[in-house]
Amino acid sequence: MTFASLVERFYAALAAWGIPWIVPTLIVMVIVVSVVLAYISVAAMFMIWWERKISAHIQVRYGPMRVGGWHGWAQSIADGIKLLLKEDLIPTGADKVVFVLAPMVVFGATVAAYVTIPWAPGLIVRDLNIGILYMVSISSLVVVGIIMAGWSSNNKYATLGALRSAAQAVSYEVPLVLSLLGPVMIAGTMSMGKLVEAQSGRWFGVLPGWFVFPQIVAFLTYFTCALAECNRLPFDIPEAESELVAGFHVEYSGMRFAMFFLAEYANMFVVSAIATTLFLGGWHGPWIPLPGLPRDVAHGLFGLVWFQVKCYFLIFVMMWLRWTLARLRVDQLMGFAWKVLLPIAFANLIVTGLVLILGKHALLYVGGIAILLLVAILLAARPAARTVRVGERT
Amino acid sequence: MIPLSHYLILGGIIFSLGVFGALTRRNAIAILMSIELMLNAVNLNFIAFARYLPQTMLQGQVFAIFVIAVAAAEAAVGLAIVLGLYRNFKTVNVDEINLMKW
Amino acid sequence: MTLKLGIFYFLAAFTLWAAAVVVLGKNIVRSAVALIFGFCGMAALYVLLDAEFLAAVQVLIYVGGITILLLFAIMLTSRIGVTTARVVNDQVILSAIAAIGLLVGLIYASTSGIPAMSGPPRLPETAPFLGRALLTTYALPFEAVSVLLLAAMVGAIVLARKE
Amino acid sequence: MLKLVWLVPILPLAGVVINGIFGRWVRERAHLLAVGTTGLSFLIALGIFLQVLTGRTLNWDVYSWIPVGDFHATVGFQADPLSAVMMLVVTFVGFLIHVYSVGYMHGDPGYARFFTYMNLFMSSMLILVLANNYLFMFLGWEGVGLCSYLLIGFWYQKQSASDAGKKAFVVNRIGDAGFLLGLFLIWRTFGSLHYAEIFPQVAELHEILAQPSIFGLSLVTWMTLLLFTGAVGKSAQLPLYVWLPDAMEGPTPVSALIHAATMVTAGVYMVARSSALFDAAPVSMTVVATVGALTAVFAATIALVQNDIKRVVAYSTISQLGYMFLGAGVGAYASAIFHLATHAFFKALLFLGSGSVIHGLGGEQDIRRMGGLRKHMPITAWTFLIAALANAGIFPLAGFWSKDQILHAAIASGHVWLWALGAAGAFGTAFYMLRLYFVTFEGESRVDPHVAHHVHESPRVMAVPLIILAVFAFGAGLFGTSPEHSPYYTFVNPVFRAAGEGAAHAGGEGAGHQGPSEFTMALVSVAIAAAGIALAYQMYLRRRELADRMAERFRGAYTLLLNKYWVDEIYNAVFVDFGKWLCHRLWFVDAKGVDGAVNGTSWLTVFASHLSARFDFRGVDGLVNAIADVIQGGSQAFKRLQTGVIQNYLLAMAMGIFVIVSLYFFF
Repeated sequence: MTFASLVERFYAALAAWGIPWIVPTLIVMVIVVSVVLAYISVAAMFMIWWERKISAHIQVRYGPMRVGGWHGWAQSIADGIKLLLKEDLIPTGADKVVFVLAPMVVFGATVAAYVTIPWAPGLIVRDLNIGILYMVSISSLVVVGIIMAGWSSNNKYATLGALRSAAQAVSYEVPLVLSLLGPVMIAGTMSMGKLVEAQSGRWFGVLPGWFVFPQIVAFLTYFTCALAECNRLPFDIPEAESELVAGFHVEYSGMRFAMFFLAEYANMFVVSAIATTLFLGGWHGPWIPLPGLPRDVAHGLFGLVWFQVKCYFLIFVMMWLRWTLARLRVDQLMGFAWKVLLPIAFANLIVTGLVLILGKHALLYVGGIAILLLVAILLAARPAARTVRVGERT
Repeated sequence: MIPLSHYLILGGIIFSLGVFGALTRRNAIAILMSIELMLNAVNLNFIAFARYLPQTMLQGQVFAIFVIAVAAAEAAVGLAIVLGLYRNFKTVNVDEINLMKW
Repeated sequence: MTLKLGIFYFLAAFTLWAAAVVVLGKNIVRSAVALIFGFCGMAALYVLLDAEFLAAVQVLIYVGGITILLLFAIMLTSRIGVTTARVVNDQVILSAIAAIGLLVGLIYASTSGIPAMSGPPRLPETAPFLGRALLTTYALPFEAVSVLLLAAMVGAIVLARKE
Repeated sequence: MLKLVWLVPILPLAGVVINGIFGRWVRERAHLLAVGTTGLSFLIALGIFLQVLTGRTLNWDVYSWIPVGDFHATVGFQADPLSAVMMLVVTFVGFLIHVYSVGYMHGDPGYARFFTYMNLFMSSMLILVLANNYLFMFLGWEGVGLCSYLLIGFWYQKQSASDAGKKAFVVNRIGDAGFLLGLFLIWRTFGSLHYAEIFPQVAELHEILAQPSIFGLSLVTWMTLLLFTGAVGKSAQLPLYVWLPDAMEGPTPVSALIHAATMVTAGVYMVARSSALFDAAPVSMTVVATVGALTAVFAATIALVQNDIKRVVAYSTISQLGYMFLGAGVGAYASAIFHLATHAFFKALLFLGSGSVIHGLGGEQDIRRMGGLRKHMPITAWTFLIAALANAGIFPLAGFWSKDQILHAAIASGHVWLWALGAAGAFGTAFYMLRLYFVTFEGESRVDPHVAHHVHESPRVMAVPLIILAVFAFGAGLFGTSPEHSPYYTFVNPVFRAAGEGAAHAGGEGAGHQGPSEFTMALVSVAIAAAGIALAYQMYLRRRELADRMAERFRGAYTLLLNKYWVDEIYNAVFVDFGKWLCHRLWFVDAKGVDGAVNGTSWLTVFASHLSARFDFRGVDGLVNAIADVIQGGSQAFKRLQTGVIQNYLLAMAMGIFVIVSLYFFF
C-alpha cells in the first residue's frame, strides 16, 4: 500500500470505466501539484516562524509571542495575510513584463525542484533517471529570476544585488555539482530513489550506510555551496540588508514579495532535501513495526518522518549559522569558491574515482599519498624557524 | 510518431532565424544570442538524428555535448569581447564600430 | 500518438515564438528572457527525443550559465528604458533574402532524401552510455574541448580585465 | 612484498618532489621528510632482502617506457641476490649518512636544497641498482652523475667547488660515452637490453661474439671494454680517476655517500652484473684486472704523503675501488661485491669520522695541524681507528676478509704479478691509514691555539651513525669468511654461476685450489698489513723526525707523490692546453685561409652585383613598377569592399553559403 500502488489503482479504476488515460493523469498531476504547493506554503510559514524564534533565542529574546496563543505560532499566518492584502506596486521606471515575470520564474523553478524529492519509499512524484542533475539544473533557473527582478526594478541597489547574485551563483554552482558527483559515482546512478536505496547497507557493520561517511568532504563542500545558492548568511551578499537595503527585491511588495520570500524558504528545503538524499541516507532510519500496520506502510510512514527530521535538522543548522556568522566580503566570497572549494571538490572527485577503480588497494595508495602530502603541507605551513646563517664549512 | 523531418524543419527555421538575427541586429549581444540560437538548432538536428538513427550509437548526442561546450566557450569569449568593445567605444552597436576599414 | 504530435506542435510553436522574439524584439532584455524560454522549449523537445540527460545539461549550461552571462553583459552595457531607435542595421532586405534562401534550402534538404524514419520505441538510459563514449571513442575530442574551454576561460579573463 | 620494490626508489623521489617544490617554506625541517623517506626505503629494502634470502627473485616490467619499432625499453625492476645486497647497502649507509647530515649541515642556508639533492641521489642510485635492463640502469647511472655534479658544487659560490663539480661531470661524461657505445653494441648484437634476455644468449651466439672485428678484437671484447670505460669513469679508475679527489670540495656527508659508499661502486656493480659478458671476453678481464691493480697501487702511493685528511681518504677510496676491479677482473665477482659492501661501511665511517673532526675543529682539514684529538673526541677517534684498521685489512675486521679473498683469487687464478701489485698496495694502505690515525688523533696536539679550546665531540645525531657504522665495519666480514661456505657467498654466488654458465670461462673460482692455501695467504696479508702499521707507528708516533728525514732523503719521490704524479697538470697540458693550442691553430687557418676565400668570393659577388644592378634598375624595376601601378589602381577601386562593419562580411558569407547550397541541390 505505497503511494505508487495507490496511483496504479486509481488508474486501473478509471480505465475500467472507459475514461481515456489522459484524464486520470491530469487529475493526479493537479492533485500532486496542489499537495506540493500546500506543503511548500505551510512549511515555509513554519520555517519563517521557526527562524524568528531561533534568532530570538540565540539573542536571548522571546520572538513573536502574541498572535495565536502558544509562542505566537500564528504569526506567520498573520504576516501572510498582511502581505496578500497589501497594494501591489510596480515602479514607473520598471520594465513591467520582466518585473512581473521575475517572481514567477523564481517560484516556479523552486517548485519544479520538488518533483524529484524522495519523501519516503515509493513516495516520489517522478523518479527521473537523471534526478539529481534535473534538480541542480532546475535550481539554476532561480538566478535568472533574480537577475530579471534586479534589472527590471530600475534601481541601483537591486541591480547590484542581482549582479552579485549572478556572480555568486555561477561560481558556487561549479563546486556544488562536483561535490554531488561523489555519491553519484559511488551509487552509479543519478536517480534519487536509487541513490537512497544505495545507502541502505552498513559501513563496517556498525555505521549506517550513508554516503556522508565516505564523502564527508563532499558533504561539507556541498553544504557550504548550498548556503551560497540559497543566499543565506554568511553568503547573503545579494541581499545584504545593511549595504543594499534588501538587494534584488527592494522594489517588490505585497504578493510578489511574498513569492520571493516563499521561494527562498522553499529553496532552503530543497537543498536540505538534496543533502539528505545524497549524504544522509534519505528516508533510512530506525523504525518500529507497529502492530496492525502492514510492513510497507509502516516503513513508508517512518521513512517520511525520518526524511523530515533530517531535512529540518539541516535547516536548523542553516538558521543557526545565519545568527552566528558574519557576512563575507565580495572578493573573499569569490576567492573562497574558486580557490578553496573548487580544488577540494576536485580532489574529492579524484580520490573517489581512484578508490572506486582500484578497490581496496587504492585506499592504501591514496592514503599514503595523502599522508605524504599532508606531512608536506604541515611542514610547509608551520612557520619556519629563522635560519641562522653560518659561514661555509668544508 | 513524429516524423524526423518535422524536427529537421523546425531546426531549419530556427537556424534561419538565427542567421537573420546575426545579420541584422545592431546590438553585439543580440548577435551573440542569435548565434546561440543557431547552435541550438544544430543541436536539435543532432539529437533528432541520434534518436531516429539508432545504428549511429548516439553519436549525435555526443556531438551535441561538444557543441554545448563550444557554445559555452564562445559565449564567455564573446561577452568578454563585448565588454571590451563597450569600454573602448561606449557602445555595443556593431555598425558604429568600423575602425577596421580601408 | 496524436497526443505526442500535439505536444510537439505546441513546443515547436512555443520555441519558434521565443526565437522570433529573440531575433525581432526591440528590447534587448526581453530578447534575453525570450531566449531563456526558447532554451527551455528546446530542452522539452530534447525530452521528447528521449535525450533527458542532454535536456538537463541544456538547462544547466544554457540557462544556468550562458544566459546569465548574457544578462550580465546586458546589464553592464545598456540602461533600462533607453531603447535605441533602430535595432536593425541597413542590410535587412539582403539579409532577409539570404536567410529565406537558406531556409528554403534547409527545408528542401530536410524533406527530400530522408525517409520517414522512426527510431526504436525507446532508447535505453543514455547517461552511462554517453559517459563511456566520451572517455573511450571520443576521448581525444573530449580532451580537445577541455583545452578549448581552458583557453576560452583564460582568454575571457584577459579580455575582460582592466589594464 | 617483492613487488613493493618500486617503492624503494620512489620514496626518496617523493621527498625530492616535496622538498624541491616546498623547499622555500620547509627550510629547517627538510630533514624530517628526507630522512623519513630514506628510512622507510631502508625498511622496505630490508623486507625485500629477507624475501630474496628465502630464494625468491623478481624480474618485473612495470611499464613500457620507450616502444619504438622493435626497440622497447621498459621501466622494470629486478630483485636478485646481487641487487638485493646492493640495495641493502645503499639504503642502509645512505640512511645513516642522511641522519649524520642533519647534524653536519645544520644551519646551512641551502639545507632543504641539500636534502633534495641527497634524496634525488638515493633515488637514482636505487634505480641503477634495481633496474632490470641496461637502459633503465643508464637512467640511474646518469642520475647519480647529475647528483654528483649538483652535490660537489653544492657550495657553488666557491670557485673551487663549482670547478670540481664541472670536472666530475666532464670526466664522467667521457666514461658515459663509452658506456653508451657499449649499450649500442649490445643492442645491435642481442636485440635487447634486458639482462634476462642478453645473458642466456651469450652461449648461443658464441661464434658471432668471438669473431674478430675491429683491431682483431672480438665483438664481446669490444662490448665489455666499452662498458668498462663507463665503469672507469664512474668508479674513478686510471686514467679517469682525477675527478674524485677534487670532489672533496663538496660537504663531507656527500663525500661519504657518493665518493665512498655508493656512486663510485656503480662501476663495480655494473661489471659484476655483466659478468656473463665479461666471462666470455678474457682480454677484457685482463684489462679490468690490470687497471684495477695499477689503480690500487697508484692511488695508495699518492695517499702515503697527502696532508689533507679528506684527500687521504679519497685516494684510499680510489685504491680500494682498484681492488674491487682487480677482484672482478680475476673472476671473483662475489668477492668484489663483498669488498664493495665492507668498503661501503668502513669508508663511509672514515669520511664521516673525518667530517666529525673537521666539524669539531671548525673547518680545519690539514692533518699537520691536528694531533692528540682522541682526548677531545673519543667516539670519533675509536670509530675512526676501527675503520682504519678495517681498511688496512687487520684480522678479524671487515676489510681483512674481503681484501684477502680478492688477493687470494688473484693468485689462485695464476696472476702472480697482479697479486704482487695488490700486496704492495695493501702494505701502502696499512701504512697511510694508520699514519692518518696517528697524526690526527695521537701524539701531542698541534691544533691552532685559537681553535684548540673549541674542540668538541660532535652532537649525538652525528655520533650515533658513526657507532652503528663502526659495528658493521668491525663485524660485517663475518658473513663472508670463506668463498665456499659462508652465508654471503652461498647467497650471492648463484647469480654469477647462473650468468657464467656456458660462457667461455677463464680463471675465477673454478681454479681455486691451485696455488697456496687460503690460510697461508691470510697470514701473508696480515703480516704485510702489520708491517705497514708498524712502520707508520715508528715514523709518526715513536720517532717523528724519521718521517721528515725520509722525506728529505727521497725528496724527488716525495715531491712526485705529494703532487700526485702531476697527473692533473699533465692532463691540463695534454688535453686542455693542447686543445687550446689546436683551436688556436684552427682559428688561424680559419682567419687566413677560409676567411680569405670568403672575402674573395664576396668581392666577386659585389662586382657581379654591380653589373646586375644596372639590369635591375632598367628592366626589372620597370616591370615591377608597372605591376605595382596596376595593383594600386585596383586597390583604390576595391578597397571600398573593406567596410569595417562585421555584419557586411557575415552577409557575404551567408550569401556564399546560400549559393553553394543551391548549386549543390539544384544543379
